[in-house]
Amino acid sequence: MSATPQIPPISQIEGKTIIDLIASGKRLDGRGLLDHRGFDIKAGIIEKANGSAHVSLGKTKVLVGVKVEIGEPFSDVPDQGVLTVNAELVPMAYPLFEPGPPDENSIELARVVDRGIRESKMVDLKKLCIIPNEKVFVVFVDIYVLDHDGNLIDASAAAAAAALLSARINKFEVKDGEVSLLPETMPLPISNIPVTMTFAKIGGPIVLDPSLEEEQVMSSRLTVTIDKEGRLCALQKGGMGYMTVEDVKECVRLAMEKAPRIRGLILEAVGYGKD
Amino acid sequence: MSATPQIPPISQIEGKTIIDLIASGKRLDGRGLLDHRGFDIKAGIIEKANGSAHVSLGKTKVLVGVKVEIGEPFSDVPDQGVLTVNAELVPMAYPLFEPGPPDENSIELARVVDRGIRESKMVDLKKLCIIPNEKVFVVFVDIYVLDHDGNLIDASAAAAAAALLSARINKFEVKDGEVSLLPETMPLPISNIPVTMTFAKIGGPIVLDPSLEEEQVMSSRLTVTIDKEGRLCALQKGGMGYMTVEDVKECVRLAMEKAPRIRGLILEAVGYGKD
Amino acid sequence: MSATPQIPPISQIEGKTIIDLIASGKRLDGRGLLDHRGFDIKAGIIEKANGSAHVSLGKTKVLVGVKVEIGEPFSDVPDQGVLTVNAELVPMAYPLFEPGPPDENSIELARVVDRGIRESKMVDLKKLCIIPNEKVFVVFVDIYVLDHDGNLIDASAAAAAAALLSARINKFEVKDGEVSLLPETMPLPISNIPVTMTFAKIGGPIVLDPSLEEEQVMSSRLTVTIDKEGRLCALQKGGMGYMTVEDVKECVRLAMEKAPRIRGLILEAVGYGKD
Amino acid sequence: MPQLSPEDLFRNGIRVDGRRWNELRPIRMEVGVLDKADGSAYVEHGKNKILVAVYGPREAHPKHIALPDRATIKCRYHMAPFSVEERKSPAPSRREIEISKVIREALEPAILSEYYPRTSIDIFIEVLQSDGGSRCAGINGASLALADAGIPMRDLVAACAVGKIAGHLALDLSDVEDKLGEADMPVAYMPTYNSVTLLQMDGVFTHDEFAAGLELAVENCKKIYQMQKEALRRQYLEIGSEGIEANR
Amino acid sequence: MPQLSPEDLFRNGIRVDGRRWNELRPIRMEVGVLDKADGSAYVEHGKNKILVAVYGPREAHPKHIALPDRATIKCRYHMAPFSVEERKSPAPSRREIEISKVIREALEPAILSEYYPRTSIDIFIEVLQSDGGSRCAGINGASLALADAGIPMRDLVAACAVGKIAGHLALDLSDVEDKLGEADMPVAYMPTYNSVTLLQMDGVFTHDEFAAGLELAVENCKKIYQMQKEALRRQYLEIGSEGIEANR
Amino acid sequence: MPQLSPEDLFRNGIRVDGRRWNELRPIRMEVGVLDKADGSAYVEHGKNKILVAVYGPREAHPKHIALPDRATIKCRYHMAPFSVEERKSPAPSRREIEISKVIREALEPAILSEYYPRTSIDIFIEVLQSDGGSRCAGINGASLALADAGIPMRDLVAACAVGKIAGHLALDLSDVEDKLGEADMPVAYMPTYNSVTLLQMDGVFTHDEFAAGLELAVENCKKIYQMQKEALRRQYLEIGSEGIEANR
Repeated sequence: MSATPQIPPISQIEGKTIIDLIASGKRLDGRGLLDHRGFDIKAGIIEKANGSAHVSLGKTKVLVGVKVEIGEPFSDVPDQGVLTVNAELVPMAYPLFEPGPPDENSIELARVVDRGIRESKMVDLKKLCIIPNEKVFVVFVDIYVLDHDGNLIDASAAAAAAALLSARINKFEVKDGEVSLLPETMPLPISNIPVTMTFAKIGGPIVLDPSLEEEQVMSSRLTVTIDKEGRLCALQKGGMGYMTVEDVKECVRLAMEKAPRIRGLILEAVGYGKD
Repeated sequence: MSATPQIPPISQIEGKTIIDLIASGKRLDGRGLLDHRGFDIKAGIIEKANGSAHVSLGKTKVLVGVKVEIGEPFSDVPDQGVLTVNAELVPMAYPLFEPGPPDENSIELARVVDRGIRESKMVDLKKLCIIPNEKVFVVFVDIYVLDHDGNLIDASAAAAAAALLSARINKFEVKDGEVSLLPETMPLPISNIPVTMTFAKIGGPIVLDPSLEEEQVMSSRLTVTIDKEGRLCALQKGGMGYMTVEDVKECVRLAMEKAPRIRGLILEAVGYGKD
Repeated sequence: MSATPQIPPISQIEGKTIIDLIASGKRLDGRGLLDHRGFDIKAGIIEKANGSAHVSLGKTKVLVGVKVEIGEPFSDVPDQGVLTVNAELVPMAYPLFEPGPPDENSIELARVVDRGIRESKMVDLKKLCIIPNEKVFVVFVDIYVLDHDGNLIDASAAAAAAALLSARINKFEVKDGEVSLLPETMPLPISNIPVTMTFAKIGGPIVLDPSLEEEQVMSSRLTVTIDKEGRLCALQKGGMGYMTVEDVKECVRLAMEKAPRIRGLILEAVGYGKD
Repeated sequence: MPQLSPEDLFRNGIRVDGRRWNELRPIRMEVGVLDKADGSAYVEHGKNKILVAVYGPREAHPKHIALPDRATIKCRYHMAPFSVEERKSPAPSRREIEISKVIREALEPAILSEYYPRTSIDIFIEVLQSDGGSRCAGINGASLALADAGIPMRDLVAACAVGKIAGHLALDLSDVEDKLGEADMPVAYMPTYNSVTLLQMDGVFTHDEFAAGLELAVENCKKIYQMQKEALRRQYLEIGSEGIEANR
Repeated sequence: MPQLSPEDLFRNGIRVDGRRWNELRPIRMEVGVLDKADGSAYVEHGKNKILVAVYGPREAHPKHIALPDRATIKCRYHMAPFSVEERKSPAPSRREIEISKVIREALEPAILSEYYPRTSIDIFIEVLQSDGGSRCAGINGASLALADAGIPMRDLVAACAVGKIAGHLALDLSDVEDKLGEADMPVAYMPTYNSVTLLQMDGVFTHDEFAAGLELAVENCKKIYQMQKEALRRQYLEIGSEGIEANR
Repeated sequence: MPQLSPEDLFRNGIRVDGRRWNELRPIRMEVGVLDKADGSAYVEHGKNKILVAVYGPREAHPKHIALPDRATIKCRYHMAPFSVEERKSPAPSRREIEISKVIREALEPAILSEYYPRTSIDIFIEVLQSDGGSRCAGINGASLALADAGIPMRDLVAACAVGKIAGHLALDLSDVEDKLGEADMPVAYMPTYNSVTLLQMDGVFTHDEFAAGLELAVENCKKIYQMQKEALRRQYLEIGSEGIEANR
């Protein structure tokens, strides 16, 4: 059952400083209100995974591994592969994270990243069908948060996209209903690249890519996912406060404007298209 | 592991009042010692379930939904359908109920209701076999307690009986080992209707259908289930005290005497027999 | 997650007595430093199990039951039976044991016993294959600790060995891919008998078979398993302190020296070889 | 069951259940329906049947969740096993856990939780039957149950969803429409603040579809808000109702 | 295994194990069998092999279960994985959870728990081998283990079951009899109070069968009660035994 | 994948990855790699990639684990789902639970936990990629992370394993070697005390193999110890480093 979180200790003075600075259009780390922190994306670092990527977003660090196995389709879509996104907020990453089964925060994180991938049709699940009703590729996207300095959603979404873009699976043959994997590999069937951006309302203004300190004083956040055609494909409001209708519209407009640059960073990191 | 429950707060004065009243043959709500509170039974209120019923017993409210799916038989009875009863004491119903997996109270509730249905052979499980060893109908009876004002067993048992009586399942065809469901429906194969009555020992006397306050001062309770031939088909003593051998005999005698009226109420509510 | 245990209450005075005694080559119960407590092994006491044994080691009591069922092999060893060892530290055995899923202590106990059986190849798993890839015998070894007075590992390992030696399974026939069990029984295919000995470092000296009080003051323990050829087949250091390299070598040497006597006790208890 | 295509859902501007694109399903609200709860409400929204109970402010349990400066809001959105086509296991699904969180966050801004430090206000939403839009209906019921429990609030929260079917914007999707539709966007709204307290979306919206959809959702949240007030008025007619009415 | 029919269980008045309809299986009771527990007992009842340990009165754990005016009684009925035909998973089943509760409620009336407020008295029943009637045998052992732990009691609780096989009333069903029989009714009884502390039943009994069955159960509980006292006497012969003997 | 035999792993004294019998895999150690943790380290050991974070001394949580006379050491060895060939479920396996315990016990003797009574020192080992020997690599990283957190220590703990392949003793088995090999013995060692803090073994060793293997392990633990000190020196070059260097 969901409960109001214990807000971790941030001094009132520090909180007021952040809010006052933002009211005057500035941020503690010198960024403009609508700037991302530095985005560093490295793909292909876990050799045992089919795909992987490590993203640093400022001091936030997320590792995503993609494993592809052969399994059964869901009975309502027997001709499609399966995609599943899971997130772990391992206790290494933050003093208040605890070991144990996923809590509401890791579940929300996984589901928001999942929606961006699924609704943009990033992975063409139909092409992951091997034998309808029987065997399909199952794609596991595992988000592993290593260092939490705010805005886990955007770092995780970018890492998931880069990991999927970098993933390679074995080619296969089906003979007499038996699947055999071939030594050659191929990329996953990718048909879109979603970009996810999170805005926070702190006092009156809206800021992009909130840091941990900013998350501790924000009243609410809005996550916006934009597909490569510039359309909206996922939204998620979070936090204990509200946004005005105008705030919401502005966030969506800004996300549409800024998505191509981030998509470019991801594509560059994975060297996609060279295949 | 079972532990003596924390008895919820009832003032000593109120407790004494209840006990004294009962000693003089009266009850707080004006009932006679062997009267039920008002029984209101409504069947068929959850359209998405195969069967359903809502029972109010005084201020106690229970909803039972019946879902019927196709599944596998148990290996020791390969030619019988499966019946499973589950109860949830959702936290909505009472300040001390907590979310989480079933505790000993909800498990006991489900198992006592289950025994009444199973031992009376209410549902003819043999007729729920589709293909022996392979496919049978699985009947899920889910008890949902919405408002707890005492005697959950009798309210749940009546709701379960009404829900099963009201349930309809699809007719089916088997061709070449394949099952296909037809659009027409039929009732479940019903061959008995158990009636469950719970007595509480409060001070010396026995009362029928204890309210919540009465449960808080009772020394023990006895639940008696009677089938339509007037035979005993389940017993369950509960509570931290004892009953004399004479108490037990008297409860069984009373239950046999009073069962037909309650069975009539259930049948009337579901309009059974009009089919 | 593993945490430094709460050491159960042993008075400082008692602890010092134990340590001082051992420093002078003596023990509270009069044993020599390298003596076992009395070992009492009784096999075949649970008729419903395929094999069973009860071991008393001083006041420590362990019961092991072996059940053999037909199941599926692991996909990486499709022509071998399955062996699985599980341990329960039931709350009956010790004031600080709690009901619930296995904790790190019961998991370690089970895994150390498992390693001794598995690495010595006590049970010839290849001979437990019925139909490769499909059906094999699955051997469940369940360790049940009834009274905890120290050195659960050695008592459990001896009981597991005796239970496996005493176990009988049905002979079987395979016809047209169908398995049928015959009324005659046969022993499990046994090809070795591991013996497990645990040493504790208390102050400077090493003692064999620590009692509960000794475990409460030991700095570390070393468990050594020896197969019937006198070779080492499992080691496990435990406890919050260390052992010198010389301590370790001495324990291994001693275990090799003393293993045959314990193996003799086990064989005698089960009357192995008379079959 | 015959397979429907998205186009079947919207023929000549009329939807399968006879509604136009901008019509809500029938809504019924009842307040104070349970005995033990401090506040309760029952909402039927199309075929959704949802019961909400509120307990509190009461002692926070377990104690460590208590907050020094405000009440802890606890929220559970839970589906009965028989509420959906295929029986649902009683254990909370990932979907239910996420929805419990976003509903809590949709209600937090409306509750004057600073009035009751160190206590807990517990909201239990039980979906007895689900037919698309149950989180919105749950929020509508929860606002009523909170008011019924006498919890002081800044405003009532009203919620509804807007989606897209076969390329058309459509208000308040039912389950079959949601499954075959291209997008769904639930919105919770506090009229007094012209503010959004829940916003989720999946599917694909162009910028213009989004903007029009948001307007449509807000407009209909306002209608639902009037129904909520009406439901409270019916319940409290005789008592006179100040607290909540102060926000009109 | 050849299939038995119910009729095979009762031929010429003799049951498969040679007993008559009103005979108990052989019973063996031993007190004080464990070192660490405060009290313990071992019971063999037919092929049932049951070990019971009692700890307490001791500090209640976790603390919030402590009661201001009496000891909290905790009870766990648990089956070893190897105790039944098909290996049982160690996790507690719904059956074990229910039986733990009814056994606790069967023992509560006998324990003078008001002597030890804020403490806990913990009863652990381990079924090492099960063969029908294990809850009754567990109660018989638990009474002995409580007495062995020095817990003051109003009376010992004795228990046995009565069932019906092929239309005949039969005492103390074994597992095979229970599975093929038509009814089973376990009864726990305190002779000094002529009172029933556990009563369950499943199957079908006419009124007369029930009445006769209850008499038969009570009569045999009294026999078991004598065996319990005998077992305690053997254990405490040298010490002299007042407390428990006061109830004779 | 072509099936390897044990003999393939050791041809002409050379192992599949080109090493000789007594060679370690390449090892890389980095200290202070995380922002939020009080101390951290990253270790690559062959294809093992392991991240370790240390928090503490901090308030023990939950409180009842606090000890009156020393810090509670908590340790979690955990594998990422993508760290192994077949995706691992995130729930802790029995293997991970056992390894968490033996790693904690390998580190306890080195930590001066008596300096911080009633607190907790928490060690989180995350295996991002596993290739045989991850518990040893985890211990090596944990020692560094503890030092990086400024936890006072008696010594650094260094660890490596010795195994047997096709009858030959072999240092530091990789995953494929471990699976086809005949024995594996991980050893953790504190050079200053010439003492073993972790010792496990499975497989079969004669007495002489064991004795030679233990020597080989100790010798290579000493080499790893030098690498650990070098890694700390690189990190703290500018600051000067007393505490940990006192042990040289």
